[in-house]
Amino acid sequence: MSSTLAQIVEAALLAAGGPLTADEILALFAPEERPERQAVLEAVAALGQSYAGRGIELVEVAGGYRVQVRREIAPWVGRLWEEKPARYSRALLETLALIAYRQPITRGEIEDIRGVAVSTHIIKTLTEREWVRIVGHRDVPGRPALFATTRKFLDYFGLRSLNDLPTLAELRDPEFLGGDLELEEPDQPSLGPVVVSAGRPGEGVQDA
Amino acid sequence: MSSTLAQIVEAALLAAGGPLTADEILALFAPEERPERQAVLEAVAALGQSYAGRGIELVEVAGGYRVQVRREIAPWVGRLWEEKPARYSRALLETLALIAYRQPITRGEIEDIRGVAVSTHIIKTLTEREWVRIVGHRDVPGRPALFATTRKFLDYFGLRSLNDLPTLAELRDPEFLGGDLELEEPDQPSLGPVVVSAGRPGEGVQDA
Amino acid sequence: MSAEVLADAPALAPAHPAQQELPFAIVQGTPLLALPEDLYIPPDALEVFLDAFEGPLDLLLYLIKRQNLDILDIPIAEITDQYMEYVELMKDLRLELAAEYLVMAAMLAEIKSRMLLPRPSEAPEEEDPRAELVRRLQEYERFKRAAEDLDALPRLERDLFATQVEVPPGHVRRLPPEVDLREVLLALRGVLARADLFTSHRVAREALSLRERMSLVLDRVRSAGGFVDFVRLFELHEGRAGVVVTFLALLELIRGASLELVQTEPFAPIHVRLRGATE
Repeated sequence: MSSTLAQIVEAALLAAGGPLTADEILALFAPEERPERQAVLEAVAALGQSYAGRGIELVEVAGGYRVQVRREIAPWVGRLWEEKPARYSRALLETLALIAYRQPITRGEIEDIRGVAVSTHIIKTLTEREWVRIVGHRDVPGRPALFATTRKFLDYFGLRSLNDLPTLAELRDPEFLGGDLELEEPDQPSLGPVVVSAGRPGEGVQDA
Repeated sequence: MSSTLAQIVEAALLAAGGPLTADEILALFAPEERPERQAVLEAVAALGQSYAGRGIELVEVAGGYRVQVRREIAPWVGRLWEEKPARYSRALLETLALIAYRQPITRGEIEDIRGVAVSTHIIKTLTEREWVRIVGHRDVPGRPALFATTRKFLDYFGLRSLNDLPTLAELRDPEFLGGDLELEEPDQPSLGPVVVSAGRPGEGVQDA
Repeated sequence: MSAEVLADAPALAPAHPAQQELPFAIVQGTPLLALPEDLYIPPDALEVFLDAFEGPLDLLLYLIKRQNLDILDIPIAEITDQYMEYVELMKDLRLELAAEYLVMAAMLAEIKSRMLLPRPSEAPEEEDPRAELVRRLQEYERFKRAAEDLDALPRLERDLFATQVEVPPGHVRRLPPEVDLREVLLALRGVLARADLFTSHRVAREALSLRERMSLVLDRVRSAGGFVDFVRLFELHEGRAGVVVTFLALLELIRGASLELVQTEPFAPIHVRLRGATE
């Protein structure tokens, strides 16, 4: 058991993507198998010692314990992300547009309209960029969060208010955004409407 | 230096959040300090060995080397995230399997084998997850899109290449036919030449 | 990289579990494997039943496996009759039956009639009328299996989790992608084309200012601790139009179960409160 505890503690800290408190680690165990708090603390301490001389280290921060890349090693590892930023997916842009036009809106409502699940990653990206935030909760089972756009969203896109966005009627006008739209999305050939009409001419037209 | 190399390799693999190739690891070093490729491979190998008995493991997938939580430990670690992992419908999995084993394949061909229409929703989910993409069009009327799986698909399912897919069941030879049925995996149906679109070179179909 | 290095790689999951008959209903804990003939089936239930199949081939496979028949030597008359029973039942109940089921019914009927024709012995090379169906069933079955195998593979987010150790700040310059408003609008147009939700009679421009106001009001109530005096939500300098928009936003939020109005006694001040607020 003690080796399993050590394994779980390490795996959780490495995969969490952020700090974990002792309580959060304890919460990973079902009540009947839950170790003593002291045992968890000892496992964390042992883990920290085992990282001596390695590229990573265990630190205690306000939010709990965190494994991070050692400062001396960070310059190399940081280069992992230096490359040109990727483009946002169509799914993300659709989600953003729906939040802008239908706010305050729950994730479930976005999914209903889009017809596919909205990944947590998308919500996270939009909130991290501070374009979107939670403004409340709907008081229905599950109390889903209500998302709305932010001041930063308006600023980024040069809008004074949401009223500066084109109306849906304008948007529907094929002339409105200019001629051939598909040419504008060279990086996303596989996400475009082409996919939908593949093999079944006529059937996917509603997606175009 | 050698200890630093090991530190950088480990920290990079732990921080990357996804697989890294040997080339990507080499690219972390400035030209004048860049180690030999062989040294990187040895560092990776040593790292993998050092994870024996730990909660994590080093695996090789299509996209390179990845450090991941061991499957036995995953049930605990999975509790870090509130939401349950997505479950995929049979229709989606069957469509994905057909694309994986029969690529490049058109939607019409998938429908022929499954005996039912493939919903747009499924194709959309598969492309949004970036498991599947269009690699060209078949040069027949309607120019149906040809779908193939991506490296992300292999990475997600922990495969190094399509050869790692579970073996497809054999077709049995019916007695009443005495060899009229094909026993062999039929070659690509000759429905016309494949036109590979100038999509994204380099990111093409994985070599099986 | 040799395979030994990765000796810790997870073993592939064992092959799919033994093929089991698929119960289409569970009644008081007992799986029901066949439709009792005299049973009245509410249309809803049959719809669920139908949903359990991925199409006519899947239904046929089910009928074959249910009786432990060899797929290579299907008693076509029997299977056709059973298949037709399902189709007729579904038709009787006016369920929306995918066209593929009817196409298959026609194909089965045709095979059945060809099987009845005497086959001249001098033409042994003539194909068995069932050959095409058997080929299709086998082909479908192998991919049905392949899908199960695929599902059984350990995969990210369910069985495996990639590590994501953080890098101390200052060393990563992760530039977020630039986005053009046009791209966002194009994406929305795509959604618009797919969803008819927007085809309501609401005037879009008004709806948008209303939507914006809804977010503002919600935020106001929230930052005021979840409880605010009703009248304080209105900005009189906005004039009549502004007050109306705020009022409509408030009504929408109440309707959407986000806010509620509270009045402790008649003629007491009205307050607006976040519903179920325990954050």
